[in-house]
Amino acid sequence: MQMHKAKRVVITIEAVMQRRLTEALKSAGVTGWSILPVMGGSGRSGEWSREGQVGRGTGLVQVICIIRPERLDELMEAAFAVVEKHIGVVTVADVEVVRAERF
Amino acid sequence: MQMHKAKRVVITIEAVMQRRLTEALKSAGVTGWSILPVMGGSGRSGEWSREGQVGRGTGLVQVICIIRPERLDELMEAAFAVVEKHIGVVTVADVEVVRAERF
Amino acid sequence: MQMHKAKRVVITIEAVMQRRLTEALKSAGVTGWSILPVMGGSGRSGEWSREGQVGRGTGLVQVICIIRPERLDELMEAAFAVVEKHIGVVTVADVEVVRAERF
Amino acid sequence: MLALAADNLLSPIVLSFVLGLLAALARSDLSIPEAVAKGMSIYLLFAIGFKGGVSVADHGLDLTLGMTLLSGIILSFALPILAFGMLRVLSGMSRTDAAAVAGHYGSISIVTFVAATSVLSDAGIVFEGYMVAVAAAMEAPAILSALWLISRGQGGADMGGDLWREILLNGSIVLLLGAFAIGAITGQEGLEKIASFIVNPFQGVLCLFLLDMGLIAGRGLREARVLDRGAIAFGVLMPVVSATLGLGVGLLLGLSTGGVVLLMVLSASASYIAVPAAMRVAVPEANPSIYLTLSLAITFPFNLTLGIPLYLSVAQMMTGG
Amino acid sequence: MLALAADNLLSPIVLSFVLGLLAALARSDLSIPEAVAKGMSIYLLFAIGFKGGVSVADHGLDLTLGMTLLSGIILSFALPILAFGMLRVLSGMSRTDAAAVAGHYGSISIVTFVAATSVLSDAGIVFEGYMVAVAAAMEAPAILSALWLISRGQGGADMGGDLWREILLNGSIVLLLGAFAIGAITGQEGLEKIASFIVNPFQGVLCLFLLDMGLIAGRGLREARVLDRGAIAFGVLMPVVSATLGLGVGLLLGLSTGGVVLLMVLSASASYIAVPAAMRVAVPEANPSIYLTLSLAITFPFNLTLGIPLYLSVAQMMTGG
Amino acid sequence: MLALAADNLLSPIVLSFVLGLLAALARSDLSIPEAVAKGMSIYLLFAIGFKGGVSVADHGLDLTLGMTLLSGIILSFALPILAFGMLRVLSGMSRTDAAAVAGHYGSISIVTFVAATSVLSDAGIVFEGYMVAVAAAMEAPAILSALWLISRGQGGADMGGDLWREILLNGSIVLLLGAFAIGAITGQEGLEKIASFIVNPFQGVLCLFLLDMGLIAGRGLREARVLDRGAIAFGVLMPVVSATLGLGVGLLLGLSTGGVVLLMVLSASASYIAVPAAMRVAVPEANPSIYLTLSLAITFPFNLTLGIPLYLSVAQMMTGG
Ligand SMILES: Nc1ncnc2c1ncn2[C@@H]1O[C@H](COP(=O)(O)O)[C@@H](O)[C@H]1O
Ligand SMILES: Nc1ncnc2c1ncn2[C@@H]1O[C@H](COP(=O)(O)O)[C@@H](O)[C@H]1O
Ligand SMILES: Nc1ncnc2c1ncn2[C@@H]1O[C@H](COP(=O)(O)O)[C@@H](O)[C@H]1O
Ligand code: NA
Ligand code: NA
Ligand code: NA
Repeated sequence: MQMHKAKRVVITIEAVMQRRLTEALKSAGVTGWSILPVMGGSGRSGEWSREGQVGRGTGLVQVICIIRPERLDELMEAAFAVVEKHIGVVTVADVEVVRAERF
Repeated sequence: MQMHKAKRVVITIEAVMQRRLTEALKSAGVTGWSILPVMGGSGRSGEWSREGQVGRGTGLVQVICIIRPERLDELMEAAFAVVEKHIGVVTVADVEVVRAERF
Repeated sequence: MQMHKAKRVVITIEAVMQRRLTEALKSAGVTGWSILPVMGGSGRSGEWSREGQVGRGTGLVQVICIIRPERLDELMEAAFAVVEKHIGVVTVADVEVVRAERF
Repeated sequence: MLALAADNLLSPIVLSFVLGLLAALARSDLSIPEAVAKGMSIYLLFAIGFKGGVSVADHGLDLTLGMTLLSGIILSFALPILAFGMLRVLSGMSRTDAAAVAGHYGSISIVTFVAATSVLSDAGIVFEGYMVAVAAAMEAPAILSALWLISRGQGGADMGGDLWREILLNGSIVLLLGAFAIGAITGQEGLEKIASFIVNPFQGVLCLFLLDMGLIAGRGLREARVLDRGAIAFGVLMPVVSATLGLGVGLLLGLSTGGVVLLMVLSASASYIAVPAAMRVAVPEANPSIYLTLSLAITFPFNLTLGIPLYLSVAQMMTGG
Repeated sequence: MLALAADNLLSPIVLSFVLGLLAALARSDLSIPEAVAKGMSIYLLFAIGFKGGVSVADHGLDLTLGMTLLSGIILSFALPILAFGMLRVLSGMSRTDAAAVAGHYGSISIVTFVAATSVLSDAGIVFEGYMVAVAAAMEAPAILSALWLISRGQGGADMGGDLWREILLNGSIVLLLGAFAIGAITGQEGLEKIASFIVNPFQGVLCLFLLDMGLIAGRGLREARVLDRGAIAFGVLMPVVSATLGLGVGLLLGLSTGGVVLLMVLSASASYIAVPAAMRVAVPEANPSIYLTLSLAITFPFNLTLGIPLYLSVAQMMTGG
Repeated sequence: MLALAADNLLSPIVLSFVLGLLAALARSDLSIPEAVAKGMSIYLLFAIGFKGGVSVADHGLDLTLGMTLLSGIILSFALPILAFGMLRVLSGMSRTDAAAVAGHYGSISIVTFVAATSVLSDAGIVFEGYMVAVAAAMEAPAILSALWLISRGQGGADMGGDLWREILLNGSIVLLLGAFAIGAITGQEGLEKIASFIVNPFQGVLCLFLLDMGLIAGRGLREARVLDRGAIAFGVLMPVVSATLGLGVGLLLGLSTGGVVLLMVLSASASYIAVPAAMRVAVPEANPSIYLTLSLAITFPFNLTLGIPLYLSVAQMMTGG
């Protein structure tokens, strides 16, 4: 099967910042992403869990973008502007995709 | 620790197609997968979120398969037959695993 | 944007073992991880789903660690000690991160 | 009629829906967790099915039951053809989209049905308990019609034999009919045991559920630009046309006033659970935004606010009830 | 007895279970979200614990309380040994699997207990409020016995000191005993404040919870091929044997008819929450499909449908109550 | 006063909170799913808002309504300045952290308010229905004050225009005011339809919700080492000081005894939903552990157990009610 190179960007970010991040992605011309829930975790600011939480102040989500390599820089700049001052982890990995025209 | 090469295939697909996909994977001899929930996302067909949804018509899941490199083609063909006409993103990445005999 | 190499370790493990695993990671000096829910899956021990489940005896979670390459071995040993006898899949992949000082 | 409409518009359930709608349009972050929404829908299906069954146990099987079931099935088969025709005239959407939409309007929306029963109860109007079974029977046939409409065009819909099992055994049909059977078996005695769960808090749960429906409809309305004017007109006209058909059939069957109202409501309402899921599987090329927006953001609000009181007054006029 | 069994089989709670079972066997997609299932189990534990505590506050501490607690603990320790012996004779499963299964049968299933209290209430039979505490006390000892059985074989079970804290402080024990304590402290006055939450809707919630249990048991039955015939026979025989032991102990203790029934039910029921989790941690090599399927898909349905009315009639016969 | 405190401490709702607290401190795995916790909070907001609205429909709009709303808003603006001053004196935390904490104490905790209304109902003390609207009005102004305090220091808080929409339209405000409006529109007639949902089971749901709050507070207490002694003292002193201010304002306004108590409780309570979310967005450099732990693990338990009965007896003394 014909495969094409792409980048998989995973942005782990506070739930309260999700809308701001996706707006920034949109402005940078990114049109596709998926959001995964994160149940809990640990970092420099301690351990947390979503169990029994009512507010949106605690907790992260993962925003995942599959993107063509040449569009990566734009995305990263847009994302980083939002994530910069905030808790958040951004990773980029190489992947291969099938329908390249979609990204 | 002795590590072995493997492929990590992530198939993001509509929840209504999940059973059809896993059946196809089974027929192709794939025996291991995990399913992650997807909370929301955006693509060419617009933005969506599972919040407050009752029906199964909206929403995606991620089916993740770790598989030996030599079995990738079979898996991809089986998966693609299901995903083809449907909304869905398929990515393949290189990973290393410990207990290779399990895949 | 300046990127740095890192490893992304994904440990898919039974929910009952989650606390034991994160304690082991802590002891090995790992300070950052995120936990994703897994809704269902299939493996040598059959198919499962969290739907309607009350107990903690069924079901997996994914523990994800982003870590500097040089710290990988420690992490893997700590993780493997916990996972060894248990159901669980461990994968390692190369990623790039932005704020390397955080890992 | 006007008083009835005003009464309905100012009921807690409709106002809860409106609250949700406004909150979503104002982009508030108010939301109900998916699990809670599903839990409430399970509760409503169980309660409405059980009460229908108890009512059948109480009053015995009406002779018209079989006929009503059959008529419901025929309506469900026939309405999509009508809807398809109207859509081809009114709207510029593709054949496939039109057929997919048509399928939704032949099938039914159980929450519209539930809201109608609650209006009837408030007004002290009785209805045939087996209407719940009619509701279940009307869910699926429309899907067949939609697929037939599509296969007449270029495309062939992908109908694995599996899809039929899925549609006929989908969770809401099974729960509704199962609870109906349990109610019919345990009767008044069974009802007494669980009445303070399924009867007393019912309207309150319905409020919160409609709040959620309002939130979803509101989010849908924000996407309403996928609909051309013709489609929007269809979303309001079609229920009135269908209800008229339902009225005729109900009168022919000799149903009680309440029964006629419910058959009108079933005809007028559009599916937003079973049919969308089936369409995603069988007709992935149809645009889900179109059928979901029409069903949830146009027709559902119309039926809930204006349709139900309208159907009720017309039915009262025609049956003299 | 037959009338009682029929009555039980045709109650809303048993029929709800059957509905779930059939839906799962027919591969319907009906399902209850995990969060809702957990929510209902929290509700049931809180309600049953609270009511037990109030009953103790009302009637004072029975002199037999201490003796009953002790007997329950001994039963929980002893039953696994018996179960292990039976399994080694009846089934070909491995020592480790047999020991793990045995642990489940020494412990208890709280939903079976709840269903039994609901049958007793319907029949107007009172029981000692502290039986709730006995239920909590019987959860854990069986785990020790199972681990001892395993360590006698080749393997050593992995018993971090942590595991004990986890078992003794597992959510359901803490909630059950905590609610019991709150009920005992606040008594009738506290109950009045929350009765319309924990008393009135109780049976209805139990119906939906049993619907969910039916769905899970049905999914389990589809995997029942992991069980040989001997194992299946064990799943039906063991509860009867355990109930007989429970009966003897209950009569010796001089419990009321209701109390005897509940001690029989506790003895007869098999854990499906606390013990499986402990076994996954301590004995990962035991096959969870075996013990979960036996407990959930064989013994639980048996107790719910036939066991409870059987135990009740025998207890009535023996106590003359 | 002592009797009142004891009565309160031994009520099911406080004991449920204590149970959760102890379970979390003992590291039990007892937990309530996020979706269920959110579902309960939606229920409580809807019920308390609705009942407030009905009460306004019943008694008409009090002349003091406007004045009370205004006073509430002023209190919410002013309390953070006071809190900030106290924190700078008592604790060594950074200016930014102190300002963020201060914002929480100007705003309100709706569950503390709900618990207080439930204590008032038990004691048969009436209160102005519009206090619910006052609660909603007091949520947001404090955030402005906190951001102003921060911007006076080095940092500039990041106030996208979006943030204001988010704060003013956050889910709990919208639901509370929306349900209030629905209650006011439908009045006693609307209440009758859903009373067995929003009135009868209310205290029971509150128990389970407080169990969850106890679990979260307990987990927070385990992190309490982020707080220095001064901060902990602040967490107990501040509510008493605020309540005193609230008392003064309430007396000046001529509120009923119940109304005075609720204004004291609103002043004394600290936000744990709206303000933390706003602070995460606008002041990410402030440490969330500090403000969440103070609000949830120190001030909330204090108000729930000792504060409410204290405020009630003082208010009774001062109003002679
Ligand atoms: N190295 C890491 N790997 C995976 N997730 C992380 C890592 N570091 C932080 N996180 C996630 O990001 C959250 C905030 O991290 P921090 O800002 O370090 O407190 C944590 O609670 C984790 O959920
Ligand atoms: N580039 C992408 N990266 C991640 N997820 C995507 C991407 N494109 C699409 N998706 C997901 O797939 C869904 C359907 O995509 P589409 O078919 O483009 O509407 C979206 O709503 C996303 O959840
Ligand atoms: N190859 C795989 N890829 C992804 N997930 C897997 C794989 N193998 C096993 N799993 C997950 O691990 C669980 C236990 O696997 P097993 O021990 O093989 O029964 C499965 O139910 C899956 O959720
Ligand atoms: Na219809
Ligand atoms: Na037992
Ligand atoms: Na305050």
